[in-house]
Amino acid sequence: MAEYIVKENALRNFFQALTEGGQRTLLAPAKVGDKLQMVECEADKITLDFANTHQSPKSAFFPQTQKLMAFHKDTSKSDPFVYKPLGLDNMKPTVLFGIRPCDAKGLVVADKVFQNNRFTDPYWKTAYESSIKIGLACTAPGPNCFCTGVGGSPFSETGLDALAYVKDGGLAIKAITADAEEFLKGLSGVEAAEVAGEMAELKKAVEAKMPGPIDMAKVASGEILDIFNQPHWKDTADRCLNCGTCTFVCPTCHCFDIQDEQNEKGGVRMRNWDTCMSWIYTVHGTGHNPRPTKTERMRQRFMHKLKYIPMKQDGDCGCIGCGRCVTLCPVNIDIREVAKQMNG
Amino acid sequence: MSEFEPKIVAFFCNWCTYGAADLAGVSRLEYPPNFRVVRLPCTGRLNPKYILEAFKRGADGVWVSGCHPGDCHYIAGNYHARRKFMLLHHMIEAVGVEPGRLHFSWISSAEATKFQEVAKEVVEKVRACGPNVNFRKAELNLGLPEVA
Amino acid sequence: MSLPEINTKIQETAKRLLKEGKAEVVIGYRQGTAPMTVAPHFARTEDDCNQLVWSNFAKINLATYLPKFPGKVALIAKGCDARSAVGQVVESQIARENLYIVGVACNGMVDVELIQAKEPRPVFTAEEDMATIKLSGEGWSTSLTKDDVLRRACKTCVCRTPKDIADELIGAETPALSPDDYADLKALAAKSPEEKMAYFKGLVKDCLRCYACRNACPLCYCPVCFVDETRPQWLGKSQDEMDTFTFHILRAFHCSGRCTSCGSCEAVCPMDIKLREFNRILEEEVQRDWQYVPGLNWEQKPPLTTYRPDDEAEFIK
Amino acid sequence: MGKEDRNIMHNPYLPYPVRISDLRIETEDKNLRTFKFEFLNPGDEEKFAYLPGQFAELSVPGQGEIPIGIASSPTEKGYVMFTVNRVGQVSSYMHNMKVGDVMGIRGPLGHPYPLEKLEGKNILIIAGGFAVTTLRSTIVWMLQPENRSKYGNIDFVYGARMPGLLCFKDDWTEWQKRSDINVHVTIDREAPGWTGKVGFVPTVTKEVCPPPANTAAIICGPPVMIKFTQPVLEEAGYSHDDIIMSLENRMKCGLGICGRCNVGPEYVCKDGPVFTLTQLNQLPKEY
Repeated sequence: MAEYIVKENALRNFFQALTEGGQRTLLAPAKVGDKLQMVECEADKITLDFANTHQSPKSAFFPQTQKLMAFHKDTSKSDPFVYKPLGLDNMKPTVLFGIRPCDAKGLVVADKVFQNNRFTDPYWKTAYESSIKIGLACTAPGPNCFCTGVGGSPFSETGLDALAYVKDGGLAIKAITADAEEFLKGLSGVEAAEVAGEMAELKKAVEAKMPGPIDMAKVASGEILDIFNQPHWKDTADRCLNCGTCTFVCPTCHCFDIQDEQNEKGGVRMRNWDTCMSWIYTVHGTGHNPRPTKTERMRQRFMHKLKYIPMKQDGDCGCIGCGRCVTLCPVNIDIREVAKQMNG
Repeated sequence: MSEFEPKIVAFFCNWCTYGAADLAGVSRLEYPPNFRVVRLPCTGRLNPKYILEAFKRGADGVWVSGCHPGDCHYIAGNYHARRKFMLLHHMIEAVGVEPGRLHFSWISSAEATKFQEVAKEVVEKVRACGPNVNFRKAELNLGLPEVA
Repeated sequence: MSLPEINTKIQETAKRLLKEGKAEVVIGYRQGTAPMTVAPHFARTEDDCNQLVWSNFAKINLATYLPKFPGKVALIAKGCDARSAVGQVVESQIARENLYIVGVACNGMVDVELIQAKEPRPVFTAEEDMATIKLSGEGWSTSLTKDDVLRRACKTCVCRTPKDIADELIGAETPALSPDDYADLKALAAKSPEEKMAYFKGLVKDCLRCYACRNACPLCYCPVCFVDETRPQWLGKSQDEMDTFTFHILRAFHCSGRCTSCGSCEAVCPMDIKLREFNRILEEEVQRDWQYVPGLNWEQKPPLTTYRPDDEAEFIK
Repeated sequence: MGKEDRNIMHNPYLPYPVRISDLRIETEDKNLRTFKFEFLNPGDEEKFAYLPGQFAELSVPGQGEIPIGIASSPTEKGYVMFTVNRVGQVSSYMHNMKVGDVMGIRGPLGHPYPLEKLEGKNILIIAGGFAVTTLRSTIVWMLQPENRSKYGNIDFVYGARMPGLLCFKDDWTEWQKRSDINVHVTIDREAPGWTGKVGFVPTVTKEVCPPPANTAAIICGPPVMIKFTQPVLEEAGYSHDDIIMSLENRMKCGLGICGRCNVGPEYVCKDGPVFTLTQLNQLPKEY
């Protein structure tokens, strides 16, 4: 695949060119208030110096609130009370610049849920597959980063169309997909170069600084019920608040709630992020709750990430090691520790 | 353009103000028709979220009225309500709801004239605030071409 | 007392309480696994007790764990934790005889967000004592004065040393601070309704509706929170501005006359929303009207559970 | 980048518009109503091709959706039928809807009972209360002349607390007259005018259950019934592979995406709701 560089003084033009003359929405790391986020932003607001964005980039394809369909109640017009899909036609494709390799891998995990063995989520598919994802490799991983612990790498190419790293204040880019090569080669500021060798060396050097793999062999081979019934869950759950912060910042958490809202003219059906930490998430109409206390709810999250997803996704871990939940958990429930406990 | 007619949600205690409104009616005391009345067993039953919900759904004003202190059918419901209302009143004005949108009164079932007076006052004060545009949920955008 | 001395004292006290049967579990903190974190710690054995520590990085109010907690509990408590525990006893959420408060003379907790504003480089290690925070990362290190990075709530704490409500106290009394004068709120009150609303709506514009603030709050022990009620469903679940705004108004309202200004809600908020701004509105009002400060008295009833026939009624026609 | 197939992609969230063509109050306590729907758009009925045991999301515009087992059999053409218990917001709203009202159904979702695998076997069907819906579908389907010969003896045990709470009375009284199905309808306690069996479902199951050799049992009912019926079948020698159950959990999407209904790694909506006891024994009891 082709390799390129973008010199520091050409960055601004390059970022602007990524929108293909406004045909694509550019999402890139930039400050929103005092938080670094993956957002639609001007070329000169983009920063290259960061550990990772505060929230995961999943909202680019799976917004926290997303209208799915709408209906009207006007009986003088056609199809009253019949839901019609929203947002699928003319969805403007995006280009994500600066997504970290761990997050890109997380989106692949989510993609396998949104496009599972039986159903395809058209809202996700349309947004995800029409986007171009240019990753930015980590040369200075953050204190809670552990992608290398869960089968990833700061230079992982999974789920990316191209991978870049910061070189002399500018960028070195390697195309991964043919689409990306096609996309990149004519862009302003892009020059052909050879960077793969340097990239491979950097990769080795950065990986060497990072944590080694977390041993999950026994989790992988163990029976579900044996892990499910381990005694440590209760201890961890003691301090869990069921606050759901971990689920909201996690790049692979994909759960949502479907809600209808209406007025006298019509209504919409939308989905909103939901969290398995919530009591109401599983409660039956009868009042019976299969996960009645915080212990079951917290266990569910870790079982899902570390046991269920690997079972369903050929062994790939549901945690990609971005470390956001470790940083933000108010009671320091650390998925790395939980993984160790699960592994016995 | 005709004068703005506010929509006001009125929460009346069953034992007093609701009766006063009835009495005002049978006494042919004229009062403005801008209210949608919700009858409550007691102002103590009024959860503050009802008031917020009324505004959120587009009410221009809210009026809560119950029994005079000491006259509560349930002994102390209105005393408890008074403390709640005081905080809520303060709270919503502090976060930017215009003063003059939320009203409280004590009106016994015999006070038809007071009912008439307060009703007029409430409507005028809410009218002076203009339509509630800030503290209401935005109209649902259906995004359907055929009803645009 | 130095931090290591406090730690030793906490561990000794915890062991003694377990041994004496005054508590079946001692709830405190232990060192976290990531820089600038601590974990709440439930010590049930002597070994567990050896992990108990004091730290400037505590985020949540430990009293949050108390309501309906089975058995006898000892709480290693900051002033605000102790006050919240008192509040829970007053509100009959926990029996007084099942609660043993080990107060720690606290000189405030730090705000990690503030630290990162001052020091944006990734922090790999943090060392602390009672006055300074030493941070280091890849090829750098720096030292911050703790008072410069205190949580906002801690700057106006009225109960740094819970000497009157604790069953025993660790550490020498910390100098008292001047209480919140609400000057900013008063200035805001003079502004136009539009400005006020813009300010408060602006505060919560990033809210994810994750309700971490609720879950971390020692007052939020309702079995079903109003945001989870479904029939009727009071609040929409989308990121609608008014639904979010209403949530924050009602959350604060439900805490009125009960909030001990511990700042847990702000500390746990993943979006660092200044949630206490809503609480402070009512905190000030409750103090002015009823001279009530929550959590300082085992007997006094919270203002919204009682009344006086001569309560102020000027606002009522 | 997938632009080309955007417009032809099926949208599994979008309900087929339907009209309520018939409804009836199913039980004495009026908590159950049976709705028949006809599809508004020609061709949708074919697209909604289902088998007994599957479910659908009933979609009431502006109110929400509820996952309900399909009570009609695919052999009954021109409509689909659902029995709805009044529990939450959507079901309560539906109880006030009228014939002619427009709503939606989305599906079929989940997997049917393993009808092909069961071929050549004797079938024991055990139902309690209104959980009989998908089993009614199964029986109607099996009793079709083209299907009946594929199965051995069919026994049907059905119980409710009292006579007025038994669903689909017309159907099972009709089946009682047939010789190709043994119907054992029971109520919990004696009731005036009731001449049928009296006793709990597990007890009746014990009395009438056919020998386990070459027999499979399909059970659907309230948790307490399942709890006491399962040991009866185990005692009678049924293998766990031959005990087939249908689960329910809170659901939203029905597509295995929104989370919440999982039991271990399996989503009840997408991978279930039909499981054998062998499968369930390896999964957490989070249902």
